[in-house]
Amino acid sequence: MTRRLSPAALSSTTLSSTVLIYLALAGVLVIGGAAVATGGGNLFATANLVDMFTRTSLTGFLAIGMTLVILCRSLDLSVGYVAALSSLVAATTMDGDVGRIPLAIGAVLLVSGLIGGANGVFVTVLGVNPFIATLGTGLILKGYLDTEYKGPAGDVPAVFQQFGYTRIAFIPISTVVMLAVAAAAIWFLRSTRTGHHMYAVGGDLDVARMSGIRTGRVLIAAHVLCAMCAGVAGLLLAARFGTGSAEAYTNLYELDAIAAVVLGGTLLLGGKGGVAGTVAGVAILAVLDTVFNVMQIDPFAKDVLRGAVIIAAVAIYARRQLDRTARRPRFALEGRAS
Amino acid sequence: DTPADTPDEETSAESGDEWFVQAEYDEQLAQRDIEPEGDPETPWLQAIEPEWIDTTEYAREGGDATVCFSNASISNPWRVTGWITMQEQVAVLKEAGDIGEFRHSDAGDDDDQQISDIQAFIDSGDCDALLISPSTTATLTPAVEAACDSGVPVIVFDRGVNTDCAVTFIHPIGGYAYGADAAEFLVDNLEPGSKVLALRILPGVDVLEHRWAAAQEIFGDSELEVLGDEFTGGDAAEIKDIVTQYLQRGEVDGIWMDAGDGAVAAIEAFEDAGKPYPVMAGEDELSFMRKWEETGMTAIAPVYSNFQWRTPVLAATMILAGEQVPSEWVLPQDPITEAELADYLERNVDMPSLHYAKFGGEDLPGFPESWTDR
Amino acid sequence: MTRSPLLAMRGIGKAFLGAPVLSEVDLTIERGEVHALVGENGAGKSTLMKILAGVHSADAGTVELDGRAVSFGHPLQAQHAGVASVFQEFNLLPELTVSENVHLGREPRRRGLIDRRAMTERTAEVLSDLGVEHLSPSAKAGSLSVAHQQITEIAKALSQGADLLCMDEPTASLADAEVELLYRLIGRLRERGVSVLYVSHRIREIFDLCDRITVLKDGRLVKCVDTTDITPDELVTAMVGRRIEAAFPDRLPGTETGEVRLRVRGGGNAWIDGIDLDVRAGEIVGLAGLQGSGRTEIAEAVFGIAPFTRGTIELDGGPVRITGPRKAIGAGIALVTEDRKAQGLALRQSVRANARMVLDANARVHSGRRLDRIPGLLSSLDLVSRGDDQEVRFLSGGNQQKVVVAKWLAAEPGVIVLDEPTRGIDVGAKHKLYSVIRSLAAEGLAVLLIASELIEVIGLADRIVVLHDGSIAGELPGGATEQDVMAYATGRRSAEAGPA
Amino acid sequence: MTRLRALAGRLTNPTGTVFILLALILAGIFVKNADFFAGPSLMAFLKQAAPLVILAAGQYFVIVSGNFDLSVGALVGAQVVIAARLIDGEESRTLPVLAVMLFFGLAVGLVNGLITTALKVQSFITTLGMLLVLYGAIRLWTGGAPTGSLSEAFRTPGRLGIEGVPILGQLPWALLIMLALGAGAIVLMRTRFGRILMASGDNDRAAALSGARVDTVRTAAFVLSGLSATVAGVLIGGFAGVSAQVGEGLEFTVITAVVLGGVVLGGGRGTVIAAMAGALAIEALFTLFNQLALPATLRPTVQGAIIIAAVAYAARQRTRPAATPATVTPS
Ligand SMILES: Nc1ncnc2c1ncn2[C@@H]1O[C@H](COP(=O)(O)OP(=O)(O)OP(=O)(O)O)[C@@H](O)[C@H]1O
Ligand SMILES: Nc1ncnc2c1ncn2[C@@H]1O[C@H](COP(=O)(O)OP(=O)(O)OP(=O)(O)O)[C@@H](O)[C@H]1O
Ligand SMILES: [Mg+2]
Ligand SMILES: [Mg+2]
Repeated sequence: MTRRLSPAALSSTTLSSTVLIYLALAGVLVIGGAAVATGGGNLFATANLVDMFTRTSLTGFLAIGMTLVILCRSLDLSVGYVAALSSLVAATTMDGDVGRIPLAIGAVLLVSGLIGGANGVFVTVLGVNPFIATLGTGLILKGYLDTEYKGPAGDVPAVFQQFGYTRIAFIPISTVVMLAVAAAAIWFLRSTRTGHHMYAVGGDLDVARMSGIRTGRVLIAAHVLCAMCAGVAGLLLAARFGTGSAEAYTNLYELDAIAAVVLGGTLLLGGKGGVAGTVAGVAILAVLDTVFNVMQIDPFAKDVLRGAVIIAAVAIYARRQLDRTARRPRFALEGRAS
Repeated sequence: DTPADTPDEETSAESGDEWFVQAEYDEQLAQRDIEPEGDPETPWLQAIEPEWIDTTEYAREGGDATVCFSNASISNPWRVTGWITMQEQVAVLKEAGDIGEFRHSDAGDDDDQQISDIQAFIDSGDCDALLISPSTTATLTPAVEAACDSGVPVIVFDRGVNTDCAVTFIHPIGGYAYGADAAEFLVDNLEPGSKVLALRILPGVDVLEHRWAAAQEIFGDSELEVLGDEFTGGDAAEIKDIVTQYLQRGEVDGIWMDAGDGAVAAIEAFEDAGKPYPVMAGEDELSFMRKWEETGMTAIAPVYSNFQWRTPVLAATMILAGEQVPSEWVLPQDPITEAELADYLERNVDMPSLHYAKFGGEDLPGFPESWTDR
Repeated sequence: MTRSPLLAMRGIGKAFLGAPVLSEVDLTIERGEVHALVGENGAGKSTLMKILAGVHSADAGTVELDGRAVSFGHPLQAQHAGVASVFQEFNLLPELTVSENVHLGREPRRRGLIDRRAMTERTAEVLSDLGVEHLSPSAKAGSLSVAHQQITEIAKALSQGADLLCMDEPTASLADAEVELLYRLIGRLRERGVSVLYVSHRIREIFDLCDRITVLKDGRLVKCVDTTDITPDELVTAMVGRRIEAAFPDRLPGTETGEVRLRVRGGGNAWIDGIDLDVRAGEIVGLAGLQGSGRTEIAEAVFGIAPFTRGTIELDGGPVRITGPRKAIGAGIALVTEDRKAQGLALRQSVRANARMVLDANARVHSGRRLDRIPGLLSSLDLVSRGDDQEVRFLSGGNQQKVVVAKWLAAEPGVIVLDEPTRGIDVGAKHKLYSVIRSLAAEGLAVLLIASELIEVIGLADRIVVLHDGSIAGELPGGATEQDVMAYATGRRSAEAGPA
Repeated sequence: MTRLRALAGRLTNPTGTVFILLALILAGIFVKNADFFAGPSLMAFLKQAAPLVILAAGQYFVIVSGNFDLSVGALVGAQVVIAARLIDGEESRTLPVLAVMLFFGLAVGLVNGLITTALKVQSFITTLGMLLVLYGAIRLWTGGAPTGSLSEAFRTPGRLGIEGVPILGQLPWALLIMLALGAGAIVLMRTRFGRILMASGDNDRAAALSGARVDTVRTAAFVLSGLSATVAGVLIGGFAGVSAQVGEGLEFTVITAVVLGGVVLGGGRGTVIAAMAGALAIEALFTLFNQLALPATLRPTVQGAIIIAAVAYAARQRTRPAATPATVTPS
């Protein structure tokens, strides 16, 4: 045996990573709630709850897709551009006509899926590092958007705008849809072969291949789904804007999404993690945003705090990871255990 | 009637100049010559051809109003300057008891974020008036409409939205006037056949696109040659690089800019290349104006009136007092010419370089420390 | 009409990056046959098996299954054609459970979805078929012992219900009881008409299990014989190309056993305990034991990777505290690690860069004179390369190992620990290493040698220390019999009890 | 003949790809406008390319050791803003402020390095967080937009040069600094530090077991990157003065440049000279776009396509074996 398994899981950890992340979310809620309370506010007032939920949906869609590619040990830096393009495809296809909504949704999913496919092919067939491949795709899309759309375009009918504005009690519909997509993604990763194989591809490409997995296809599928999630995010943008906007790509949504995924406990190295954690990661970022807003934190201080929280959280996860690399001991630290 | 043999006029018109609307262009150019109503000493309260509307339905007893402000961002020096001015104005109104609490949120130029911010203000139910400086015109429209529907008086300023549901929309004359001021100056001060380089920040932003659309209109009717239009991101290094490259390829006689950020870098490119100064249209940004004075070059500083940041807060208190406001509050927007240069430099002598001459805060109690020591 | 054999591989050739690994190899396997594939390390056994499994594609030759020509571009195609494989390297994903690993790539489905219950049930079935208890299908693979991981691998291959089962050194990490299980299982498969291709270095297993033997040497077919037509001695001669007695060079004249250089007393940590060890200048001490008995842990403790938490270490009579590799190197200890690719070499760097790595990394041993010695050192090891600039990943395993040895010798250590130095390297290189080890001793180094092939320890070491379950079970003189060593290694005899 | 072959071999290896690309782009510029190669305009090009080249060298150290530095763009911006605010037009403050900047660059690199190595946070996240922190903190400090102004002395290295050089006209200081630092980087990679850095990126376990202080050299790489961002900040600030947008997005440009130079993300492969050539290639590409008067909006598309194609081409070269016969090392 020349290669042994990484003994990552040897220690008897009772706490699963996902539980830890939800505990982190709870911690953020408690600390945030206390901070807001000292300022005389109530973080859990309906308005603030609505705000938190609303903020989860857009990043949520992007981060769910991003989880899939990161699980496969890939990356997608083009999602912001795909979302912007999708908002335009949606709005221009609908063009104010309610009857064309299904067509528009189809067109968005098709276009974004094709872009994801291209990303996947660059990575698997051409062997381009995903960072560069998707950065390149992003640039290509940016050029197209800047050239083709000199500003907002298209018209989203009021019915479809409801996707961006309606809520059920205090939960926005877009959040419900996002959670549904998250549930679908969890189900997909757990119950379908392709989804299940994503863990294998990200865990060890060679092992996956030798076990008979078509690794290229799995990776391409992840990229396609990731881009389609970005497409859905684009639909949400269109619904909220009432039009399509190329400018949306300037917001570096991809970095937010990656941060949420990593906060959610998915390893950037692939093979470990999941969408349930990602949802918590997204929620943590949303809670932070709401807390900062309610507390009227200076926008630039927000960036500082956000950066610090992300690093700190990941450092805590990494510490746990470290503890678990210990081999199973045979002897107690002092003397022989018999 | 086959599509092949009919030239598609509509699309060609669209793709040629999506941003150009003749009627608005004509209107703005005309507004430049209209004497605004109100005291010229307080240009932020002046209005061009106002149509006063009644706001008694929003009248509110007892002062101490909670005013909320959804800001697109403070991601550039122009917005930073304005934001300071606005806060100083708020301080005055708080002192006077008109405003009790002033809440703001900053969307960091993210449209979706700003929509959430606006929703959060509405949902909180605490706002007596809502100020919005939209990050993008079209995309914020539904959110602003929703805000109007909530019954809170909504005041939109700077960039507009595609709805007139707001109680008032406050803005200087606009992008066409700005672009035209700059372009006309170049046409007037350059020989026919001279070459002009256009430096733009980024594509797709309406206020900026209107400036360029107006300039194209004017250059098109002139005998100037436009060498090119380049996007610089407002980055000084990028600007200097691009101008240097143009200078390597030939003469550049005039520079048209859609915003003054980095104007000095463009001028330096001429200095470093040993070329004579161009005729230049910058902005009322102080580093440019100081360079202008220092070099004695032929230039103009078009103005996108920064003092407009005072108006919305004042409008809010007026509306909450039930006073009349213009339904569209068009503020004056006069470029700074050579003749006024020395005066404006004198008035802003302590101000930092990325400050805007027509910021209109000289009479506020925080002046000048609030702008100098941030 | 005679039925065609189940498998017929003819004229198989394969080269990696220009270096031929297999040429003109034929292999036929009949139905229900257990067929052994033997040969020295690096003979190309695993490569041949991987071609059959669709992992690599052959450069030349044909493969027929059941009389039909096949060519597998992907492991999946091999699986579909009825070929299942247990690979030499572990092929499990630590984050997945046993049952997920067993079914990886072939998850049972119900209505298109993964049927986890069926997966668990089938895994339990296969495991009980194997007679394995205490292995839960829902345990994470990463949490298993090495033996259970190996069993999971076997279960993974078995569960495919294949016509041909290929196993590459399946018993390498199994204890006797588990090997027995495997024997019974292979017997049952044979009854069902399943054929088995069996790769192993354990001569006894081959004679116990197999019907026919194919011998490879340096990538070529040497012979294919019925087990009944050959004796173990003849087989070894066929594999090695010469008689085994000639395999180990004698102690060099002038080698003197001097003072104790390395002394460990009561050494222990979480994995090993009660280690008393003396290695003298000029002496080769062998560490023997089963897989997982703690030999590597001793090496790692001496070198400070996982230091002793109890006991003492003395070097040349003075106590030292070795808390990390840098301390060890500074104290004159070198460790040739057991996994040269993962731990020994920066594969994408040049021969030169690797050879000087220890000198570059440690100011205390860096010197111009030592740097100047490196080219001479490399050539004294007979390194075959395209020059010092060549990236080491393009070298053959034996030559890679020579680079590792050179990088340590460059630092002129007083104690050298060699952990499986001959793993995966060819006969010639092995021999060269044997004589290098001898000459190190002659130069007065203290050598601690760990080797899984017992014969190497027996043939080279002056003394053999045998480990069992993390502790020293006994000590034997060089040249002791395999039985004696195994008696200690398996715990049947212990130091306290004394020789039976 | 053999020399030619050796040269051809070198050019088709992944590292050589960038030189081919650079030559193609320069040829394109030549066809379009031969005057570009006149001394003064070439000098102007190099002057303005110098900061990216220096950043590429800094980023190279980080990438080759197996990490990323996404914070350099924000650091460049921060340095310019710090310089402007602290100097505030006073010539006498130039040197002290330069010292402060060097210290700051060093500190940022050190923090990046320590978080990555000691806390085991992946460098992508560490430096992404640092990007956010720097971006926010610097604006917090200056109230949103840069204040103060740079001194003439500060601007000298980025803007001026030795005047009156025959043929070239002005020999820019920036070019000389670039050459000096480039040479320094090349030399550094040949020292023990460089070798260990490279080995750590290739196989950190093997390097550590050989006694290398892997964490230390990796941290040092981040410090070098921080220092290179400082120098780049001095040059960019000197070249064009302060603006609010300085440095934005530079991190992606510079990582692209390094990868274009055949340096592999993940570490252990590529040369610093090729990384710097990658930066020159990117700058030359922008110049070519300009010469071709390619519509500004279309440029990202062409740039993206070229990057993907070039990296795919290099990846293909990498999997191809070199076919020279092996020999026994001559004794
Ligand atoms: N992927 C690869 N790339 C390059 N060389 C390889 C590769 N796989 C194997 N080799 C080389 O091919 C030769 C044969 O290797 P193989 O693994 O087939 O030997 P083996 O007979 O299985 O040896 P062992 O008994 O050690 O398992 C060795 O020299 C090895 O280094
Ligand atoms: N359960 C395990 N999971 C992962 N790695 C292990 C485990 N047990 C041991 N190892 C690692 O595998 C290597 C060998 O372990 P060990 O020392 O127990 O065996 P050994 O006697 O050296 O056997 P051999 O070297 O023949 O494999 C060591 O590097 C050790 O760190
Ligand atoms: Mg093998
Ligand atoms: Mg071992």
